Amino acid sequence: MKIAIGLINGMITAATPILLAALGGTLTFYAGIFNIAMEGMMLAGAFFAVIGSYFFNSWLMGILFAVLASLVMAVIFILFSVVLKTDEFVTGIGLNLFALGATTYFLRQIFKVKGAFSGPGIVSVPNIEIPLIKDIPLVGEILSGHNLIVYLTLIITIWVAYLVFKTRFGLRLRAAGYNPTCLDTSGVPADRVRIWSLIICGALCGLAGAYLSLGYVTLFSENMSAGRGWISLAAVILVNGNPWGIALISLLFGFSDGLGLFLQRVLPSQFTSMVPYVATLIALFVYSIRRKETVLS
Amino acid sequence: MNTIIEMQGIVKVFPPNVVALNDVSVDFREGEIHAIVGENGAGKSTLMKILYGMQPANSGRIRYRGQDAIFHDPGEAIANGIGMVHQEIILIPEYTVWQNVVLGVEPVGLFGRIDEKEARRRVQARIQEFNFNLAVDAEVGDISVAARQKVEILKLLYRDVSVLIMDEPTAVLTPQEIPQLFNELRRLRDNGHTILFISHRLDEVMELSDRITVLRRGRKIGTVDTADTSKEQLAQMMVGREVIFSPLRQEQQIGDVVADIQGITYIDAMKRERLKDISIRVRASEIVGVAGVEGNGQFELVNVLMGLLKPTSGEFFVCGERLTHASILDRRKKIAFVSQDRASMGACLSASIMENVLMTHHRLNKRFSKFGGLVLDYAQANRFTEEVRQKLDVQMDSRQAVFRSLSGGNQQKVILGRELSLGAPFILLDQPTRGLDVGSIEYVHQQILRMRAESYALLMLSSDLDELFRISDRIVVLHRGRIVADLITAETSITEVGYFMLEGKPNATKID
Amino acid sequence: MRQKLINGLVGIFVAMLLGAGVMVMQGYQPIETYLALFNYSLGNWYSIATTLRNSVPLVLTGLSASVAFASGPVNLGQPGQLLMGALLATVGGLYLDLPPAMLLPILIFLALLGGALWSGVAALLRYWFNMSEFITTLMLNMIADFFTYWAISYWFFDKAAYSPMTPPINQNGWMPEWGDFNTSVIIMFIAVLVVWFIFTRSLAGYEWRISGQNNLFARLGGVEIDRNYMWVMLLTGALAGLAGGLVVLAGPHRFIKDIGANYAWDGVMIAMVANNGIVATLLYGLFFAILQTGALGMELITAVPSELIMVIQAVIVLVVVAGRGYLEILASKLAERRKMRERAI
Amino acid sequence: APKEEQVTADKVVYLINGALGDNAFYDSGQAGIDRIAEEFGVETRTIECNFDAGQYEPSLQAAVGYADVIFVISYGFEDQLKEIADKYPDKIFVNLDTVVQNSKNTITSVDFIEEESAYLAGIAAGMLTLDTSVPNINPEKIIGAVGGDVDPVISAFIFAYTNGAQSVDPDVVVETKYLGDWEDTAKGKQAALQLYDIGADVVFQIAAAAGMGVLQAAGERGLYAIGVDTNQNDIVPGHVVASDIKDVGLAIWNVYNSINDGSYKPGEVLEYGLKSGAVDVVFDAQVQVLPQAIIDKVAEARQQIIDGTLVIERYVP
Ligand SMILES: Nc1ncnc2c1ncn2[C@@H]1O[C@H](COP(=O)(O)OP(=O)(O)OP(=O)(O)O)[C@@H](O)[C@H]1O
Ligand SMILES: Nc1ncnc2c1ncn2[C@@H]1O[C@H](COP(=O)(O)OP(=O)(O)OP(=O)(O)O)[C@@H](O)[C@H]1O
Ligand SMILES: [Mg+2]
Ligand SMILES: [Mg+2]
Repeated sequence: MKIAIGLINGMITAATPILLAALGGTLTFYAGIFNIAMEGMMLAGAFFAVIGSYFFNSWLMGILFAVLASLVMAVIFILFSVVLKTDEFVTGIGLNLFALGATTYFLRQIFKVKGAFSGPGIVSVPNIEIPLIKDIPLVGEILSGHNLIVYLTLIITIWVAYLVFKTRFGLRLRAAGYNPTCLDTSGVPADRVRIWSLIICGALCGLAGAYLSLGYVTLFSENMSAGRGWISLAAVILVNGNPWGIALISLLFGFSDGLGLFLQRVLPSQFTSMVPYVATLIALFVYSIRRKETVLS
Repeated sequence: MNTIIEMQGIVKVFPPNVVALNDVSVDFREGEIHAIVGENGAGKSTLMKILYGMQPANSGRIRYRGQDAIFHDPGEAIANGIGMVHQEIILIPEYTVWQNVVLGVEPVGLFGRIDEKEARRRVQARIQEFNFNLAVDAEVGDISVAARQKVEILKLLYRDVSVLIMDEPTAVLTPQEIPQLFNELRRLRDNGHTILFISHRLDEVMELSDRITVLRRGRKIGTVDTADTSKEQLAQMMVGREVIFSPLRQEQQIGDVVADIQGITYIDAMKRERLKDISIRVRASEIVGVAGVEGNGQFELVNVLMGLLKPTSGEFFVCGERLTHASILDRRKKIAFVSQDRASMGACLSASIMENVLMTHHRLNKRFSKFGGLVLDYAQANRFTEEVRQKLDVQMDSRQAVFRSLSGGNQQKVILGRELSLGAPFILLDQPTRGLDVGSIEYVHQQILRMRAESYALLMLSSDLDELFRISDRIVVLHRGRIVADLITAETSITEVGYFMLEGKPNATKID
Repeated sequence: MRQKLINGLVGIFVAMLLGAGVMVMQGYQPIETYLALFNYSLGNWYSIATTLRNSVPLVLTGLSASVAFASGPVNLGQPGQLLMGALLATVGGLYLDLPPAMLLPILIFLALLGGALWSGVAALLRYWFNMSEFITTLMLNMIADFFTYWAISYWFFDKAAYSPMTPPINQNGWMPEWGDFNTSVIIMFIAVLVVWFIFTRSLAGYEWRISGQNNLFARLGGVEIDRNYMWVMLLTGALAGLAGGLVVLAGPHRFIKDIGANYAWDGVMIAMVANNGIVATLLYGLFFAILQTGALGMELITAVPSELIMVIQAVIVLVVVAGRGYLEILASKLAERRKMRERAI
Repeated sequence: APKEEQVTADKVVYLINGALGDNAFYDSGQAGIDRIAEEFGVETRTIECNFDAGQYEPSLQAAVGYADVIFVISYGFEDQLKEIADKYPDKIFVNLDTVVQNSKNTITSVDFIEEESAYLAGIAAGMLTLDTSVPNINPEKIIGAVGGDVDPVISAFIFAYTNGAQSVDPDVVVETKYLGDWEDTAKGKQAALQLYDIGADVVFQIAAAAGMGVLQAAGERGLYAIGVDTNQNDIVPGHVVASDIKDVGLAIWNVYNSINDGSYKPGEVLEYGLKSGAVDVVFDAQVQVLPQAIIDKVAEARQQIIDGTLVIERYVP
């Protein structure tokens, strides 16, 4: 039982950063931007979260710094792909490399360490016990006691779904993806909508980064985003941007992450480490088959 | 009447070397229908886009209601009461009518939520006020082209514009839909709207407008009162010379069946029947024209014939060879194909001219490869490009220049040169003159007729009825994926074909 | 051509200027540092030889990415294909006992094969199930990483070793050295030449290039898109595999843990700055090898952390790419101005 | 007066196959390098190869060009090290953590007997999981270990750790998780949480930076962890009960000291076990929850090993 609860909790925690970044990614997806810089935005967020938290002794400042750093990345992206019209793919790759290099470099320069920086000075984002619910057996263990950002993520998922499908911004956002000229001639510059989508995406990726370095663990380690941004992108593409679908895929991925560790009882660890990636391939496979069927039928 | 808009000395340059507008000055009066005419590429759309804030002018000045006004984006123009319906319909097919209409000026409630009920109500109110036949909740992708155009107009009326720019609104309409549109426009003018109307169809302009401005090659030739002019005078102003409509088609003995389309049916992924039992026979030395309102199966027909779509049932033969399920390469041995979309199907804009000319030939003609088809023979390819250039009189800088650098007419010449020299017995032409100017169109028509004279079989889809009537021997009409008429050109009329296009059946009360 | 060259040089210059700015801010000597960098990568024959050898995987994975992107397929699987090529070549070198003249070509072939097999998996997934290679190659990278790790930890593990690695391969399979120069560089240049020829001179290359620019046009022109897609995937996989094989055959002569860790995005990065051009890929590959090799000297002589090179590389990518966009805008602005002047006269 | 035959040794390079920043092994060596720089006033440089095979040989070449003494952690490039050492017999090469012998026999190897300390860590963990008087310890006889990857060194740790624990009670079960990664702290934490969920109450981390996640998991669950390589007992106070240290720095200092005072002999294999002090288990911490009995028991076994009365089985791959 404990193991099952552990797997579920592990799933929720592992899914959170992926989901947050993917929610940002889905906004840019709807706006018609091929944004692969989420990995880098997340990494920058994780690093600056630690900076903010460490130097101001406050997790709030940590989150603020994470979001700001990620926004700086978003602004560079905007400058390149929206203003200079460079290729989005290239820009994204460049930004990811940049984030990796710069965080490693500044980790060494600012904290005089390499690899990882942890210290009692870093204040982590608190976990939240939900009154009442926390006392219910089982349910309490699963629903209560998660990090503040986990609950924020839940709210943000609902918000993004609402934003995309119910609001004025959502209507314009999707229009920017479907037909930017139409939006332009309707009196709303499509580029402006795109810029906003990138800004929100930046903020969410920053939050995802803060969760990595201040929520789940309390430290920064080099390349700590560890490919999560790419998984987020895969999640967005897999479900065509639907926020609920993204939540599902993120959970699936979070689950397979823990499942891999669990399976080490029967398989060599090298194979269990593949589980999340094989799971993504299977998800893609199922999606392709389903799409093929709808096209054929 | 007051002058509402003055445009003075407008210059617009498109790099590298197009002067689209060269010192154009024109004024529009409040409450008039003002037509702007000119050949393709004369600068009509550009002039209006500048007024509408979609493109900046390089120099010049605009005064609107007596004040200097340069709009930086369409939003500003709309806010000031100027709206534009574009040459190509720009709507979002995935959205409903009301969503398309309110996009950009949505009524919102709390937290930015769109007030759907209010939006629908307002759109419905406008629809009733202007007596449009539209359903607010229909998805735009599902409605007819004429209805989409109404959505475009509605979109502007919803924004309370007083100046309405219409860029070639009749291009996509059937002859029967045009009078209805004109009535609506007249009613709007009588309500005090100013309407700027772009066209190069002189009949329409003469019928509808109060005043006419003529542009030619980026310059304004003049503005005239409609009452004081004639079609002939306008034509001369437009083209700068007298237009001689030479007799084109010569009688010729028709040969054996070359292309045989037998009962092709195509049902798409959404289970919609896009083509139903299409049978067309094209003989040697014959041009069969395919008429129809856009979206009635032309796209699917071409794609099925070219192998991009798999027909659900039916057969297709060329010269007795069954091509129904053949690979595209096998088809290309028998079919020459000129597509309507130069940029995506007809050419590779970013490749060199030579590389464009070489396509398909590189596979079908041994001459272009060495060492058992492994290595390209560039010398041969260059020679061939030169042949095409000379034969079709293409204006180009060099064979290695990118295809994009050619003008539209020259691009089409290169494509024709490539396809017609394939020697394939069946030639499929999909809107071969779309986007070309009068001179180029005449040239393309001559080439098509030359192929007819040389005993090729041609199938030509066109939305331009004049074109079909000028060169085809027979006209079949597509309506909702079916062939509703197969008429001998000499024995029918534009009106009759128009009725078939619109209704799918002959008009009960023939007017002829 | 000239515009590209200027673009590249300006990009490199700006990036290095920014790097110098960072150094000054942190109290280092930029000029001395750059001198150390170039001295250690180009200062003497040994350094040049080292730089050339280090350029092999960069150029080959870059070539793989360039050819793939220019032909359409988004093959991001170079890291995985490199590992599989390296593994297969190593296994061949462990078990085959042949004279060098036979063994070397066989090992090189095995390296090509290993990479091609791995990209072939992605190609087949696309062909059969229409699964986008963009995602599958990324996932297959991770899978190859763990798979090869497993193979060298169990199957081919060197019992005498302290960390996962295979035993050394047959000495006959080592790439010969000429003085300081390793012959893997020659294989690399041959590969570049062959790819250049295929890409620009052959019938298939013509079709790939056109399909990469306008797939529909090529299809309608009778090009067999699916077959070409397969070939491109196989060829580009083979190139990455060759990179892996040569790393093993030239260097440690065995598959050691993390052998490909540092080439993860380098190939893609080089293809991006090179705008998928073959010659440009070679040049940028060489240049990035200079930076990476010289980073050591920079750190040794002036104590500037070698991570700075990562930042400089990323900035080069961004500046060159932005420069490309900016130069285009600038060129059309200039043309516009010229035309306006002409008109005025 | 300076002796003629004494090697000049005022430039030292620390050359590692990986990269600093593991908070453990490499970093501990760096600490030794920093110490000799300070105490002896020598110039030192560190070269990190980042596991880049192409960088190994040039790094060695650069190192001999720069320094007189080269401390090297040569996993993965033993072959090149031998070659270079043969080429430059006048340079002092000290290979850390593995035994490498070149044909001219000039390389000095420092071999750590990590089994001895891991065995002690096993005793501590085994006793702790049985002692339910300690807060949150469950009666189940399960302890855990989290390794970065499967490799012989990690296996040696786990082998001796298991033996140590089972010397306390043969029924103690050791559950192991491997991360397949040395950096992903989140994954390290998740692995530890799973171990705690299975019923383990002490987890030994041997996963470099990723192992930080293990320590934080212990803090979050109110359970216990054992650190590795350096003293990590204060990283999560009250939850890291011991650290199995492998003091590469001390070994470096010792060797350099011997070079300095002239007692250095090239080609030796120096075995650093508990006796040397370079390998040990340490308990000193701001907050120590381990009962004194356990600490005493470990001290006793430690003494036996040093005295040679208790011989720890070495791991053979
Ligand atoms: N965005 C653009 N870039 C470059 N050239 C352009 C652009 N838009 C238009 N042109 C060129 O400017 C000229 C005027 O074009 P415009 O679209 O205004 O013509 P038009 O009179 O509307 O023709 P049509 O009847 O075909 O619509 C043409 O030569 C056209 O090719
Ligand atoms: N949309 C466009 N984008 C970029 N360049 C364009 C565009 N339209 C036209 N051009 C360029 O403008 C130049 C003139 O084009 P245009 O089609 O107006 O020529 P034209 O004088 O009408 O010749 P033709 O009669 O052969 O069509 C060509 O060099 C063409 O490449
Ligand atoms: Mg126009
Ligand atoms: Mg033209």
